[in-house]
Amino acid sequence: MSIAPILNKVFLVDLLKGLKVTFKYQHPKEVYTEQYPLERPAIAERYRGLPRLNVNPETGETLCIACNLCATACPEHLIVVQSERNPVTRRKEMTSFTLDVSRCMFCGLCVESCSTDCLELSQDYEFALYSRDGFILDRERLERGPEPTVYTR
Amino acid sequence: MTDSTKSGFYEEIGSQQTFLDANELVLNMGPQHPSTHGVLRVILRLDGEKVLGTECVIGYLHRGVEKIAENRTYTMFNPYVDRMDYVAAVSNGLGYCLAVEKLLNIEAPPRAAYIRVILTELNRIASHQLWLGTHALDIGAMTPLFYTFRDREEILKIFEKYCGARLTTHSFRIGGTQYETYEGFEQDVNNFVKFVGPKIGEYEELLTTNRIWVERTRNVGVLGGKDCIDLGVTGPVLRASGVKWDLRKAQPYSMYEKFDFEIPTGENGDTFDRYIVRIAEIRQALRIIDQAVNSIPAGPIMAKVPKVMKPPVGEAYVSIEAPKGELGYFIVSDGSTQPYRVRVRPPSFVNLQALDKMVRGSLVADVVAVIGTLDIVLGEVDR
Amino acid sequence: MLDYVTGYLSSTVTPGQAGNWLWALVYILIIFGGVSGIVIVMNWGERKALAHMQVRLGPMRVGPHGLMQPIADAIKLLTKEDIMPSEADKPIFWMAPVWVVMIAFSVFIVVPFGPTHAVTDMNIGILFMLGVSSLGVLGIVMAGWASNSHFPLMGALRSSAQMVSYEVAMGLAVVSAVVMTGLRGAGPYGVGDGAASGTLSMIGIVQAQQQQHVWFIFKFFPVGLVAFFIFAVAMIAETNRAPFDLPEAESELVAGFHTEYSGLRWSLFMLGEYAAMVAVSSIAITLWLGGWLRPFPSIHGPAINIPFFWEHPELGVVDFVFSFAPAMVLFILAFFAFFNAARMPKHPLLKIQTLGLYAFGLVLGGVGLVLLAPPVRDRVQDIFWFVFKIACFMYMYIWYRATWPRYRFDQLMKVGWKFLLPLGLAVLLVTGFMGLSPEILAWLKGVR
Amino acid sequence: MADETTPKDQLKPPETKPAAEKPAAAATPAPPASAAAKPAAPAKPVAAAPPAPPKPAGPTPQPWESEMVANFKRRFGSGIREASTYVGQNYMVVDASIVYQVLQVLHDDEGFDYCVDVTAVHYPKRDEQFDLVWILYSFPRNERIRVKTLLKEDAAAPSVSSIWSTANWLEREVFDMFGIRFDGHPDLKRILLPDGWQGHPLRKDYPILQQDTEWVKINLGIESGQ
Repeated sequence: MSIAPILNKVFLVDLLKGLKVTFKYQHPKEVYTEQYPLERPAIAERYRGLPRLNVNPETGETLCIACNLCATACPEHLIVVQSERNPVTRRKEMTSFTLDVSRCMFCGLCVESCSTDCLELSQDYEFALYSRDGFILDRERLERGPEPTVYTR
Repeated sequence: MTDSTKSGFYEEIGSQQTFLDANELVLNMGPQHPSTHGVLRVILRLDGEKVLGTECVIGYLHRGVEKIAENRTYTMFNPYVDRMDYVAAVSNGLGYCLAVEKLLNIEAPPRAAYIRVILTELNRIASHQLWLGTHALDIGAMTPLFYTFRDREEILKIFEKYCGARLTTHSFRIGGTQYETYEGFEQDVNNFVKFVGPKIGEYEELLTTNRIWVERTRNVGVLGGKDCIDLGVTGPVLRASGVKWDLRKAQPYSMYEKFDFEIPTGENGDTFDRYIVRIAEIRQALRIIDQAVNSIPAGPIMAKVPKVMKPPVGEAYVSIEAPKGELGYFIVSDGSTQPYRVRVRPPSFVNLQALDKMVRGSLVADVVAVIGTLDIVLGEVDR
Repeated sequence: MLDYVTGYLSSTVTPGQAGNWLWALVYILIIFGGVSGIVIVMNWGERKALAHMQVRLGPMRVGPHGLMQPIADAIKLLTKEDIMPSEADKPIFWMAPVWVVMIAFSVFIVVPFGPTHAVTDMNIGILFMLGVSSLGVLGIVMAGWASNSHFPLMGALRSSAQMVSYEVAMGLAVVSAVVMTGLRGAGPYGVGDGAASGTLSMIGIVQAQQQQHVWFIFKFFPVGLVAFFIFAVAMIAETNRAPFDLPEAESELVAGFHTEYSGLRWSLFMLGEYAAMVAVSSIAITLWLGGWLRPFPSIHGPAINIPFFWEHPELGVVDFVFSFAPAMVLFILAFFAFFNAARMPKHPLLKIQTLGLYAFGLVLGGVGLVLLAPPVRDRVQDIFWFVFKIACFMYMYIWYRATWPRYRFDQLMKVGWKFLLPLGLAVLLVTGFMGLSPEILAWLKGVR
Repeated sequence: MADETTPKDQLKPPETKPAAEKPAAAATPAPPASAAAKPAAPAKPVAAAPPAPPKPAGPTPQPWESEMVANFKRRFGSGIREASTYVGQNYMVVDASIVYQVLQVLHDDEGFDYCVDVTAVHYPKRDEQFDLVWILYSFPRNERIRVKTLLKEDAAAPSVSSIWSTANWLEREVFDMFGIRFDGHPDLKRILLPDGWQGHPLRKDYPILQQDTEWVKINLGIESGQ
């Protein structure tokens, strides 16, 4: 039995060691908090946030071909795509597209199933509302894409 | 106190007379309680502060995951498993994917397996860090919680960069992984390994030798190896009782046989040993990550998987070593696109069963310590 | 009137002793306000210091660096709905927080912030303090009982058991300090120039330290230190602070005895708890850390004889230098305020906060300037050192809370009865022996 | 969000979806469809055991030959209905009457000291409606085995909580979810669902949207929990 453990015990070394750690971290440089609305968090490129429907940037037409694959892939069945066949071009055209974000779990299966580049999960994560109705996004809202919140007093 | 006897609550619970000829005190711990880690409700029968018996009431977070699985295709059910053990979502996903792959008789390509190993081990560290923080908080040390969460944040950042989500990652797909590693992934992981090593030393400085911590955890909630096996307890709790058993070694999956690591074990099976084992497991996980990230092979990340998955009729049970213990998936296929039955063998649920045995005869404060040391996640207990 | 004031200021006794009821009342009000102020500052300081130890920022939104947070909290607590459980024992439930606050503040009657800065100086001051402060547990028991709920009841039971156990060790430590006042400072480290008579008076205890030229923490080293250590441990246990915060152990008993309390009543409990912390700290300061005395209190005159310091030719200078300390501390605080204001992120939303912080720094600096003025400088010395010591104690409280886990109930009892109590007895015996040793030696010589 | 009030008509489709989507989902096989498909393969693994499986591709259960199985066959005869290996996993199908003895022997003599899981599968179209499955593991042998037995709807299973304590909660869960009673269980009551709940959710005749509306009304004071 060496003397060191006894001395450690008598002089509370174990307790003082802990105190040293907490004291050290008081340095302002160690602060880890992000002051959220002032400091914007760095969002990863692949972040799965609020869904968006992409449009062709040149013509402004939707890229959606109304194939309904996203609606089929969605585990929560929260996408509803309505389409009708254009008599001229003989192609299906999307007439309405609704997505209930309140039930969405951002798994990304719809995006993976999308055969064009239309449906996408954007990097927008600020989407709080006072009513659940607002979470049901229609085509217009989805095509408008993220609307980053601007904080004012 | 007279009013609660009137309601018949004591009779209902089966309260008995203690030796001092007084009524047992029935304490309802939870479902809203700071340290039952969610919505666990423990009915404690007390004699003063001494615990005479416990009864767990669970199911407050029951979402019927197994029923949902029967109504979703194999692919569609994948995100749901993340919601069971939400602090180790990656492990859940790995187990499910391996189970379905077993049914489909395919195997993920090596690169995918390596990515899976890296992420799963990162997630194991994250899970253990969260456990350490909350467990220390239960025992009264506030600060480790913040240090562990700060370091866990680095893991979550890697997850976010890799698959776009931080907690419920949905990062693996049946047959491999969906995402290729991002640019700088190896660098990030290597940095993390270098960064977190000294930090673990700091947790240890705060706790391991601290006399209060040692007194609070030594010989608290002792569970011997035999009892562990009888109660089906797995994971670090089992290993702390001296049983050297880890599914990653016993029945390797996802190329774990290629990595060199040790199985830390304890001796007494008390709360302190479980703490030591988990800390050692973080170190071993770092070792595995280090090996994996530096030898990650090139190649495809997805096996050839049919677009519409219809596993042949049959059933399979596949289990992995999740941070909490053995996480198993028993999947019955009827040949259709949807599983006929998915049974999840949740480690937390089974481990929680040992609570009664562990706390009988100890004090109220020990109940809190033992609930913490079991490392339960109520999302997984209730599913 | 002015004569009356100046006449008092030049008096050498406390208003209570002088029978000056008006001044006693003024002192009571000042102490009530001052202690409440300390509690408010402590509230902010605890949240900030704790946050920084935990790599957080703490309150940042209400005022610059959250300086207005305690006020916002107070407004919130005062305007909160007053909830009383329907099954509660209403009169007792109502009375418990009032009792706790009342007791916590009545202790301050005898706390000497300076040689004359106390409401009164009782000849049994320390006894009064110990006695009254241990009545605080009654409020906690009342709260626990009246809530008619299991968690509070258990918290109250723990609290009463804990307080009773630690009273004993605390009392022994205090007795050893009281014994020291009566010892001429003989023994191995014997110092001092005169025969001090033993006293229980708070002011008398500090004066004894002044006369013996040693803080009792250093007397008979390490006996005084050990006694202080016992008291410091027992003091944390008495005030239910980490690592002995079992009665309100959040992770076990939700909030312990005040689980059912909210709003104003809860805030009264908090006020009482923090006031009690200040009170026991003042006991410790009075008994061991020289009360209102500045560090090295005896290095100022020619008749110096302290074992740790050699004779110094410019003794008057030390006094002079130390007299600048209050202003310096305020200047340092003002500097920090300016420094942080300059470091504030340049953001239009933070303009008001930045300006506020500059203003705060200016106020601190201004007060510091006032403290530089010679008459104020001399007058404020005693109070400053006392408050400064209290602040150190408060920081210690926070630091312990941030670092250590919580003891279990039986271990707490074990520490109290099996460790602190024997140690306290030993310290008492050793103190007595060391004090008496010259006589004993003489007697032994005579025998031989 | 400016448009949160405008498209009132847009709110309709997702709102009514839970009820309306079922037929849509039935395009890909949904519970009714798969239940209807059941007669095609009524006694799945048992019928699939013969070498001509319904699916041409994929692995088939192979007979499992080992000393242990031979022992069991010798001892229990035709009580061991089947012993096979499927995708590298061994399982035995055992008569309900002898399953307790089989499990006892597995625990005592064969070293299967760890009961991993107890669970059940419901086949409503079958005569013996339930597959009751015990997943066992042996630490000394590092080996897994599944023991299955077939149960009629109102038949009770033997409780193995006296053999492995861990079966206590697992059996309670099976009781909760399937309504299978366990004889000799110390405390057989619901575990995940509340005590007064009607119905056993993991049975196939319990649709996914069903709930005990009466219970919800009484205990939660709301019309529906959905």
